[in-house]
Amino acid sequence: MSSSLNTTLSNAQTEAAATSPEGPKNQPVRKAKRASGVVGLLLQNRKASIGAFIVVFYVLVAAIGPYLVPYDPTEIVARRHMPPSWEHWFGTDGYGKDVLSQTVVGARSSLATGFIVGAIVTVIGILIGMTAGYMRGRVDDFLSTVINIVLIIPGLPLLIVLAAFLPAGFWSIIFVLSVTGWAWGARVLRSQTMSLREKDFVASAVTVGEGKLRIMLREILPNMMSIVVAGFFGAVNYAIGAQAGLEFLGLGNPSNISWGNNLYWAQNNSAMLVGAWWTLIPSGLSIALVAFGFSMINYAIDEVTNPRLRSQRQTAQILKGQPAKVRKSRATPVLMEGTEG
Amino acid sequence: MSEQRDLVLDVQHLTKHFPMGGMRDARKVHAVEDVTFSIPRTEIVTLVGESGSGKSTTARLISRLIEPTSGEVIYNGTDVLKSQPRGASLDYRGDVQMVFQDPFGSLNPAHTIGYHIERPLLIHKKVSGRKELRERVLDLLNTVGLGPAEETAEKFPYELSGGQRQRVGFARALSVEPKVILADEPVSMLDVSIRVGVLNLMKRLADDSGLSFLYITHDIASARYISDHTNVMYAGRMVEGAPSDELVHEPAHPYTRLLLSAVPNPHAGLRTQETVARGEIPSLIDPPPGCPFAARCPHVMPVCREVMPNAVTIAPNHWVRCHLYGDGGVSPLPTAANSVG
Amino acid sequence: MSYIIRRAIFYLIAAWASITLNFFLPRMMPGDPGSVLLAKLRGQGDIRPETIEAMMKAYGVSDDPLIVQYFGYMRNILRGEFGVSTSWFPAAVSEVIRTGLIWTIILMGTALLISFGIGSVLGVIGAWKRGSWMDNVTPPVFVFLGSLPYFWIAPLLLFAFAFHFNWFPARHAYNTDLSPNFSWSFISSVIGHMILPVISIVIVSIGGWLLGMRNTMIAILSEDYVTMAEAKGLGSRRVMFGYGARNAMLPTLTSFGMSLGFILSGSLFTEMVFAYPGLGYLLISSVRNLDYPLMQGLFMMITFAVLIANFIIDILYVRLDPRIREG
Amino acid sequence: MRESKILSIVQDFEQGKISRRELGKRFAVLGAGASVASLAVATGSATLGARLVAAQSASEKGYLTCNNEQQATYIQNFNPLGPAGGSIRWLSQFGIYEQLFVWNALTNTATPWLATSWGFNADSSVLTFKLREGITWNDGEAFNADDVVYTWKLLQSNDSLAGNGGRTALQNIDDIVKVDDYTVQFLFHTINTTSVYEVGGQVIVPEHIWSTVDDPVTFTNETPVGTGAWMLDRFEAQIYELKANENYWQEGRPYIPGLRMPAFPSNDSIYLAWLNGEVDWGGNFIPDIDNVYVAKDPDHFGYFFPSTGAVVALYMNHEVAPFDDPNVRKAVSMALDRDQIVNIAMYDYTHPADTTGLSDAFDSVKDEEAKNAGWTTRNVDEANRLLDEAGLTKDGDWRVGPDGNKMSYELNVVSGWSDWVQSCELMAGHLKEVGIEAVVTPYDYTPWFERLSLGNFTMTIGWGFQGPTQLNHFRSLMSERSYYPIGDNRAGENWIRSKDADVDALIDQAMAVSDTEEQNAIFAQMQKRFAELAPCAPLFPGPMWGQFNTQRFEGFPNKDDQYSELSPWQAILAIILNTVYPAGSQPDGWAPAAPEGEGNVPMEADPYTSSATPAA
Repeated sequence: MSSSLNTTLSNAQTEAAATSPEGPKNQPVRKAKRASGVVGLLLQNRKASIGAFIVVFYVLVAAIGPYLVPYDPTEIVARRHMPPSWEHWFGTDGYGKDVLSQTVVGARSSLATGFIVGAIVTVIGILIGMTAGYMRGRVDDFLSTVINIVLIIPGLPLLIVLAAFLPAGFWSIIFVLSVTGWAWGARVLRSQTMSLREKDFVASAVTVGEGKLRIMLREILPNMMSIVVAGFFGAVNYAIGAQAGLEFLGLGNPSNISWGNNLYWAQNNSAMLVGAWWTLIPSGLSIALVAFGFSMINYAIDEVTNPRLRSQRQTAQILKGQPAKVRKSRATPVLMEGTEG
Repeated sequence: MSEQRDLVLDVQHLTKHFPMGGMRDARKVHAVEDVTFSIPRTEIVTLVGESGSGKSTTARLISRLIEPTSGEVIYNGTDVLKSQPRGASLDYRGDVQMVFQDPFGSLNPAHTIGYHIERPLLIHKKVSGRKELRERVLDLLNTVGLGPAEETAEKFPYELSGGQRQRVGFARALSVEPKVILADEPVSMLDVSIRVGVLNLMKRLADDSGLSFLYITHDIASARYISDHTNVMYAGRMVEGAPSDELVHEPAHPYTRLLLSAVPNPHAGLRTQETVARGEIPSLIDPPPGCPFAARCPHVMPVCREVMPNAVTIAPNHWVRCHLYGDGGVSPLPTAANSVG
Repeated sequence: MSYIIRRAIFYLIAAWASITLNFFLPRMMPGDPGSVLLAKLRGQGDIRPETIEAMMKAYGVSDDPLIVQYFGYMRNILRGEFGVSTSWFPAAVSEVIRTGLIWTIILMGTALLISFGIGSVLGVIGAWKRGSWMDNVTPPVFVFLGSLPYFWIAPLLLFAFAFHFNWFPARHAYNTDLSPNFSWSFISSVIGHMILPVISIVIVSIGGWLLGMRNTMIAILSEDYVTMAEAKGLGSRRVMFGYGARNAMLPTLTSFGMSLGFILSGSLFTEMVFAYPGLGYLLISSVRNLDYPLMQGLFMMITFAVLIANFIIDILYVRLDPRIREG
Repeated sequence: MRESKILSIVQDFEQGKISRRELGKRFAVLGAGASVASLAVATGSATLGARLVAAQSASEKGYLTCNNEQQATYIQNFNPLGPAGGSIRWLSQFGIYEQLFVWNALTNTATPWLATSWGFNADSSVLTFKLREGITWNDGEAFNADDVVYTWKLLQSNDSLAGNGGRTALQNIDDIVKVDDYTVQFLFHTINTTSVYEVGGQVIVPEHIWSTVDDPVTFTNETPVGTGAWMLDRFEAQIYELKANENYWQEGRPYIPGLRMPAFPSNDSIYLAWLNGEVDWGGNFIPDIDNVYVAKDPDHFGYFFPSTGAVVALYMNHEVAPFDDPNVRKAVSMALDRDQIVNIAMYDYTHPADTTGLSDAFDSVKDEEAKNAGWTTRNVDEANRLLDEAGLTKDGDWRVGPDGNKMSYELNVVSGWSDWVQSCELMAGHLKEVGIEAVVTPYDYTPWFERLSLGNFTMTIGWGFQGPTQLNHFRSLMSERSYYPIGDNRAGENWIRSKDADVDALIDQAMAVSDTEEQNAIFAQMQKRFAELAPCAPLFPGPMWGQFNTQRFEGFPNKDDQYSELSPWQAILAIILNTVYPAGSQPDGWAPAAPEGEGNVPMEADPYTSSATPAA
């Protein structure tokens, strides 16, 4: 579902990298001075701001929320299925636990899963994708076959089958999601590495005697940061959604408080049939909002790093800041940076 | 090989065939075929030819960015291909440096100018301590005319103009105190107005620092301006070699004449080209026997399509590979002829 | 041609890898099929060892060394035999899969076509009218809809429209009082039962198609031949669809091919929520019943479908885009 | 426009104007988009139309809709003897095929069915069944002793046929012999009078059909021939229907023309069907049923959840210290707040268990002293006292176990079994109050069960073992007969590794007497032993789920007329389905189905055994 979205985003990025090698996308975020680059553009991008606002909000909720919630989310504090009230802002669930507390505490597990899986998947993707893209030859043949096989084997059934085999638990889910989720990033990074390694700056690093590892990590990787970051966000999104889905199916550890489990229990207690919508809305909407937040950031990254996708408004904003000339065309306001001279 | 000349680099029968890529595709691209020339110490030798003629590939073969199919690269009397079969040694990398054509692509957009120059210094242990490193970097930047060096070192490539970037390329190449610099069309992407500055820089370095240059260009006029000896390449092969002045004034090969006719000559006024190129540059994929220029040559004879002409010495240090000269098969080898006198 | 052959070799390797994975996965995990069956049988009460042995035999659990089992398994898969389902005993896995296959294909195929169609058209229009009101609003809206967890939004739709308003049937692929035939009442019943599930899928999947199409289209519209077409004074519809969309279809087709294969697995939540008798439901129930042969059979089916769909797309691609033949 | 084309094509086809092949072609011409295009336009009315038609045809046929299996599609398999774990259509057993007698757990009685009377001889070595005369298979063949003997021989010679309980009795049985056309004797090599329930409960298949079957294990028996009230009417992947057997041997019964079994693949789908009033009878766990279901139509919607199911308990491994100490087990049991568990996890559908560990099915035969031992009532102080006494003193919040470590144990549960998971969560809270940490650890069913069988656990929630008599309960939880050491995975019942010589002696006695009174007196002894040793901490007797909807049919057992449980998956469904009648048309002299017969009486075997010849 949301993975198709990531797919298109990543596609666009790969393409952008191929078509505009000298574009601003190759300028990574490194120093404050450069904030006027990608980050600056992102800050000015309304979509990115909305996305970042949502994500930061939930990260804060996950980080400090559990210390502020009024009740222990595992404690039975009232009658079952009480509608929202002053005592229980989000009402109580089918056992009489406080839904607000569950939602807030649930953010922690859901986001933690997302970020951990995102990090693992990104690291695996970087290692395998870059190795394949840089080494070429047999190593690449082997690795890219593996990547493509993992990509083509349907993930969801594999996810469910794997989750069914493993003991239910937080780390099992992390493992399953990491195993099934790394290939997209690896594929995108592989093709990106392949195009970057043809760049003269790589050749020039070779001629001054840089080692392979250092070339990969210090010369090539920094130039793919926007893709890495977008891939990371995509993976976080995938993990949060997939974890919730698996838990909803009862394949997680139901004692763990997370959004997926909240929905699992709501479903188990027939929340819909008794009209207890308040047990369904907070967790479901939270998953949706976080996913929306990350998607919007990625959408904006895509827009910012791929000049073709920039909207007129943003282009105008850039123009206000610095002298540049714009070729007027229907589809693509191309910004030519006047740096020659 | 003439003993009286001190050759830094001697290239013998260098050949590079690229496979076509398909698993079952046995065809090969003959990018460089039997290229032989040498560079005397402190001299500038030019390889001139159209794009696709194999001159950049030749430079990359010498710098060992790619490995040749066959041939010898003799550096200071040793065939480095044999003595370092698993890639160039750090010493060779330090002695043979390369400056790239594209000033935008050859600097890593992720790193500062300072970083670009620091790395070779550190890799080749040319400095001890942070302070000396800093001094050397600034020194080098000043050497190539990139003052104020303090400021430049902190800048990112995108903050420099093309000419400035190319100077960074030279500064980096110089940093390791090389013996030879392979300059691959260092000025072709620069504005005409700043080309001379870079060419003068090269000339000055050759004169003052005892450096040798392989200057690669498609611009025969700049070859004459800067270099002592010029070799002409066409379709992967060398077709003529002569002292630069002589080559311009008395071109022997029809292709060389074609190249010269394309150069605007202020003294000749407006005149129609007498030698009109017909046909296309031949495919380098499994090329047919005979002279590669046969298809375009105004003086083509039946033998040209059947037999590859041998190199014939027509004047001291001036040889040509054409059926119009000599009696074919008895000409001396170009190596002997090519030693610039 | 060599391109096709290379792809074919890749798909063969992928097929082999998934068969192998499918074989070893359950045998590497804590509950191998044999002990699962044993637990299942023991859970039913006091059963004598000879009974258990006989039942294991009936269910096709073998004691042979793994490698022997592996080659036997390969042989069977190539013959299209996936063994006997333990939860549907004595039905063969292939027989069980047959009951669900057609419904999944109908349901998910329809949903895919519709969301692909609508999403692509919206993407084309959005790209054509860059910066317009519509282009600014549709992507975020559909990205948001796409962010909704499917297993969450689908039951809400079901509850609202099938139960509360009672507009649509709540389960099954057709009215149970009808028998499958080519009568209008049956076909309309099938269609009626499809609407709600299809809508639910379309809602969440349209965004991906829209963005993909929009991005590709924007890239295409900046190509010189499009400018040329405009300069020639061709009508904007003609340029938009004849030049822009037509060329933008090509990359989108690849994603379409991928999705085509994923139809079978994507149906999982849909079928569970809407009680639709397809493969997705079978997969869930096989997991819940620990019916390993069925689980493996379904996984194989789905994987092969994905591989075949992609191979077909590869072949089509070569026909449509001659550049690729050079490889 | 397309749908009108479709319509006309379909009409052509229906009127025989075009062949099926032509039909396919014409559809192809319309293109794949046809269904999509017509979807938007046609459905609004079409669905409603189809629904009306559906409602009509269901009411025209007057069939009762019931639900038992959770399936998306059905496979046509009516083999009632098939292997355990297979997929057999519900109603094959008990509906289409019948038993010798029907055990009614609620009334603790055996209703004569295919047999009129039965009983053991004096030394309990021969069990004789007298069969009812005048019964025919629904293909017209007469039912007699040959069928019974054949069925049992079939089970005896096919290890993988599960039957429905009969296999267990076969462990004690030497031979099955036909004495005359309506008398069958079971000759026991091991005395076990409780086997009578397993023998009586086994459904009987016709010899004249099954003797022609190649492999009874994989036989799918698509057109079943049984003695029961129901015959196959229609079979589709999504639904099957049974019609009443017009020549059923219980005259006048059944009162309803047929049954429909639509496939309900998920809890939600069945819930919605209940709320819509589409289902007449079923047994589902519905959370908060008074509000969710009954409140929607209090006049017609009802349920009946007698607490006669096996008792769910907290099990502690007796071979893991300190749970080898009965006092520690009692303390754990006393720490639990069963009222809360029953209220939260079970919606008050049941009540806390007593100290016999037996369900309400045995209420009439419970020993007063045994059932009031008190350790299933919450008493934190006493629990703490017992734990202190056992030397498990507190270090801070937590007690220290005999190994010197904090008392912290996994509390195993099957993942996805939400009522159990919830119970465990609550128990963890209760145990925390007495200084014992229980970490709720869900496992998938297989690994969970594997751990139990191997004895690789400390605490787990689990089901109890119940049968027609109390024997199963004690045999599973207190007897060396079911004991296997830790690491031996044959411990399918006695997970806790418990054994008591006293109980084993009592079991021997109980298995040797066939008089119910006598037997119950012996069981009372065992109950006392259970109350003394507390082998586990019983939580609550399992409710037997059952809901009804009296809009169309009446006569279901309910709180006011408790003639049986309401659960549809037991043998008593034969009673219920022969008792319910269309709403508003109660038959004259209506009463729950109860075929005549003497039931369990002592039967002297000698006159017959001598003349008995083994059946083929």
